[in-house]
Amino acid sequence: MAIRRGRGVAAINYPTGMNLGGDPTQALVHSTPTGNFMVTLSSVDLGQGMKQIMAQICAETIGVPTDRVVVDTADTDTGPHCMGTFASRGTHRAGNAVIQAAKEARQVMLEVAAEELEVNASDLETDGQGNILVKGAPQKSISIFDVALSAHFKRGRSISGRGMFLIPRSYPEKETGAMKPSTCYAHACTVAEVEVDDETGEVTVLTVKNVFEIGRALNPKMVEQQLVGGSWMGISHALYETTEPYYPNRDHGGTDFNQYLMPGPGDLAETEIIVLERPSGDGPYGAKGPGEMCANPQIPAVANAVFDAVGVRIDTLPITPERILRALKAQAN
Amino acid sequence: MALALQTFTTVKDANAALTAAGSRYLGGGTLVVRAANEGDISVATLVRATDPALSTIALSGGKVRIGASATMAEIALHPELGTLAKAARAVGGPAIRNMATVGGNLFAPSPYGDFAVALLALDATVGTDDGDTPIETFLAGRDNSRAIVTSVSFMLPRAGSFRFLKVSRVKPKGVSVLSIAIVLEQAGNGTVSSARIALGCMADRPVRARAAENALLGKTLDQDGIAAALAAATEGTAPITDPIASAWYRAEVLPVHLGRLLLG
Amino acid sequence: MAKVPVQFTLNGSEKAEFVDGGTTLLNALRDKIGDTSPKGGCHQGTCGACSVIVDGELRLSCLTLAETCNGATITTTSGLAEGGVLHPLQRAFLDTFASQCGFCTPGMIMAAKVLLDHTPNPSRDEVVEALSGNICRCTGYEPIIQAVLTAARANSQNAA
Amino acid sequence: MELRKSYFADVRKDDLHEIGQARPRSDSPGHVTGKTTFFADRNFPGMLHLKMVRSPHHHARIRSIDTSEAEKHPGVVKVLTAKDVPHNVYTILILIQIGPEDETVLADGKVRWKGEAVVAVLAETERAAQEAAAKVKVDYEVLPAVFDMEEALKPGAPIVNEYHGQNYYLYDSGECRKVRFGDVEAGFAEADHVLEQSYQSSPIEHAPTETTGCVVAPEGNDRFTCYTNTQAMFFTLDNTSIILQMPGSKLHFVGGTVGGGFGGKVDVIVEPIAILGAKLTGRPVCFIYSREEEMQISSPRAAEKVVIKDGVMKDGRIVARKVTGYTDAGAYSRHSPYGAQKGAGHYPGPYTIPNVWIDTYCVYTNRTPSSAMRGFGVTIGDFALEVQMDKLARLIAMDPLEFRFINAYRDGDMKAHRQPTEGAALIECMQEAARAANWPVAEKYMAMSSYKKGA
Repeated sequence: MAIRRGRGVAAINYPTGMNLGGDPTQALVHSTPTGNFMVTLSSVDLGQGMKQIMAQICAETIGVPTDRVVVDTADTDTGPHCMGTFASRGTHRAGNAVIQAAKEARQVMLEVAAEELEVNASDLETDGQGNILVKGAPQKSISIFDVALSAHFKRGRSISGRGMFLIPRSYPEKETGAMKPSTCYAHACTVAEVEVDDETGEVTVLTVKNVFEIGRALNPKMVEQQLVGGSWMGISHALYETTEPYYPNRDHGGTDFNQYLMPGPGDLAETEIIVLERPSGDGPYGAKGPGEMCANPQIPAVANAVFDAVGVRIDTLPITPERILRALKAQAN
Repeated sequence: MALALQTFTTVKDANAALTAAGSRYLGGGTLVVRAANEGDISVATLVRATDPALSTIALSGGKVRIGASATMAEIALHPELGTLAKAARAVGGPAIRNMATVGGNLFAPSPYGDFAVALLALDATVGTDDGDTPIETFLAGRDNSRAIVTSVSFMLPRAGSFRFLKVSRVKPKGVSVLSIAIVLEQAGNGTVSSARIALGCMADRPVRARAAENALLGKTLDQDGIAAALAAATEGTAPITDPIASAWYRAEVLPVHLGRLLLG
Repeated sequence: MAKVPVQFTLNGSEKAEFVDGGTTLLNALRDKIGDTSPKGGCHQGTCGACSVIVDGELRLSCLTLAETCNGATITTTSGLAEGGVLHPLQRAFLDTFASQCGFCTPGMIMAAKVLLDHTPNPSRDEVVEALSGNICRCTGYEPIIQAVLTAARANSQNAA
Repeated sequence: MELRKSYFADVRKDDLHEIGQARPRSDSPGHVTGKTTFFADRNFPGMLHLKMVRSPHHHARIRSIDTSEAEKHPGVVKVLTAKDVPHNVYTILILIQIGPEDETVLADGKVRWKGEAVVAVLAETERAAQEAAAKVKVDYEVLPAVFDMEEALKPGAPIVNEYHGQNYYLYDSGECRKVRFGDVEAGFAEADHVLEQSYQSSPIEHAPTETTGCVVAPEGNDRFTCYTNTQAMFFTLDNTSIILQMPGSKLHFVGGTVGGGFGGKVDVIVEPIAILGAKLTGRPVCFIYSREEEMQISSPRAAEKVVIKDGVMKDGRIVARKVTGYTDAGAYSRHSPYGAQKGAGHYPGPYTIPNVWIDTYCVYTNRTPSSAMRGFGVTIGDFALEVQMDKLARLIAMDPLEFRFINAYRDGDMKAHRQPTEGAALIECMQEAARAANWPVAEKYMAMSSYKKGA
């Protein structure tokens, strides 16, 4: 028996959004009487953490700590329209809508503060801790708590804002295919190292080194969640997953988690994640969509590593032990 | 017809209840409750027996008797059954092992039933109220078996004479590509004096690899000595095709894994 | 339809209900008793999201009939925090960002709790083995393994 | 994870307070205490369970459906067939004017894939619904089925979906979405080597731990609240409104907390029929996919076939790339016409190639209808492209990573679909990967930049 080692590389880019159908999302932001902020959406959190990220985006824009923002989603009676959570668009589209809504609310907040402090709103800034200060004279300040109370009970102002982010529909040109299918692009490069058992066709992914460029890591720990989980899913797609293991025979499709194969906790590759940030011009604080592309480069990187190890090309996914073994036997003949 | 559970203290009463149409014996629940959950409406009445003897593990004079309701976890943790721990731990994850019983494992269709593979290599005897049956006979007739299995009994193999391997795609808890259990005795000169090899997933239920067993007799456990056994490993098998692996793949890699287990 | 009584201790309180015959513990907990922390991810015993602790043992509540738990002591993830203070495992899951969608989390925490109850300082392999019956599709498992190891370290530091 | 701040520091201000901070997730305390409310954690008194009778055939004509025994079964409250659905033939992308309507909520006269919904049974208990479903009698005449995209595209192949009339989606550009850039044949003629290779993929299940489903409660004011794990609230609401011919004002969708989606919960499958059941019975209804349904009935990622023909020079420049992509939609469109054309916009990958020809087809077969999944329209293309890149590099005896540097797109480069490249960072990702993996790359490549002078 021989365990043979190989490594492979792959580099990819990934589009954000789905401009081929028109791509809108809206957000509403308002303050409560005591200066907390509600973000109202109909966007869906699938587990990637949209609620938390929208809170951080709103907090950054208004100039308050994140724990003073509450995100209310997704209820069609209260939340304005969102196209949906797919196409790596959630953070990008909803984030931009939240920024716009939060800016409008912030402006009202500063106007009320300006009235209270008897200065111009343009002379005010937030300290990020819940206070509004006069630029250059920070001793002259008012808390956002007091500003909100004033707005509600004294000045009769609604500290609120509306946000709408729409990427207009792009219609592909019939003959040339000229189109604008998406907005910004995220990037990745993965180097995978594998061992292949040349008697059984079994593949062990030893290491994956992933470099992702995602515009801006809005919350680095949450980005890490996505990227680590995505890298695992990419390896899973490369080596394990299929609903039709013997296609064109459609029998024997897995119907449970025993039969539908995915790497278990004992199959994990040593995973390294490196993140680069080239802020996108149109993303919220420069963010691009990292959620989908992070599961892509591992697939070809593993495929190329398998070839590097044993010299057979498996051009059909998934790269199962059976496909490798058949190819090795064909190669030997 | 709604689902119902009937509980009896004695196996005799439970056996009587099992004569009713739509009744199924409830062991650990990993097979029969799953079937009911998945919409198998042929399951109507679940029957169980709570006789404590069903859960007893007893050893005397080298002979082991395991009550059919003993779980994989109990076997894996039993201080005197250390040789079998690996086979017991091959079944499911921790929660499944706390539920899955020895009796149930005898009925688990391939690719399940890894512990039954071990029992087959151990040449166990399956006990019911009707008496004892050799495991190979029992497995062959299990589809028509109605009497509740009460126990399995076997001679505890000498340390080092029992070998077990489960091959799975997913680790540490995947369903079997195949499993192999071997009870093997060697003479003073190292040659094989007796061998029982049982295989999982090489048919719809555990089977013996008799040709390979015979080919090992009198041979030493080295590359040349086992060559004939490996060549004969798939003789008499009819491997299953399922989402885990095809029959072709199982047949291809059986000799590889058998060889590694024999030499390892 | 015939109803049968079930009675057990759940997270320290006595529970008694009538359920349909053959009702699983999972459905009894969720639909009758109102503890929705165990999740129904498969009802086949293949995902572990429904894991609960019955008399100190990890069990799949989807394959356990409620009637067979009469008199038992049952712990679920909703009962782990005491007086509003999170269990060290819950704390560790937060600190290591070990949840994404959160659907598998209660079951993972149950599996991890049983491990740490018996093996306070587990090796990585022991953690992997303990979690092996629980499926997570979001995290790639590593953060969950780290959460359990972190909780174990926190426990041993508290004990020291 | 490491953030490498040295890259692009000149175009990035790191002066933010909340952004860039690893704040704890607000939803995690709910997750770890089991208190997060997923849709199925809502339980209403008197809730009915919906079970679907499904086609056992890949392709068949329905001669008759007899639900009389099922209706009499104890515990059954309602049995629904196609005639009960106000607007039974629909397609979800009609909301963005991608038609025609081509799918039935409940099969009417024909089934086109194994597992297709035919009859819905609503009963007091899951068990009663399962038992009654077994009593529904459907008389089928089995028809020839086609499972292979190239077979389906051949003349004389069985027509999978009559609403299209042919086994491919008809774009305004014809049988496929096309991208034409430069002169690909001239590129092949000039190339030192031409390599044509074919790649394929299997359908993949999203396999979220929480299965697709919804719980519907009639509100007593002619409105219906639908607790759902859809990935797109108004998309589902608006499609439901069309299917049920019910004003959107009658519908209230609550969701946003989902146990994993990965693209698998963007089909509008469970909500319309469950709301219809609630409307016709006046009772709360739950319709939750079993794990088996999630694995084999819910839309998978499409199977794809990608044929790539490249012309490459000895010096490493790719001078022509022709890609033909086939997306297997299965029996119905769902999101696949979009995915196929998204692929057209993605090829030829992150490389600057002067001559490009792309055709992407959305093909109908009698396989399980496919739909979106993480990386929709791109993942399999990237697999094919990047394996092809490896083969090309080896063909000209060049290091695979250096070969990519030579062809990598940079700011200002024109893409095949005629958008100038902006914000490129492929080169920097490859440089950092080379460092991390100790992959030797010539200094001139390590000195490259995605920025272009004057760009």
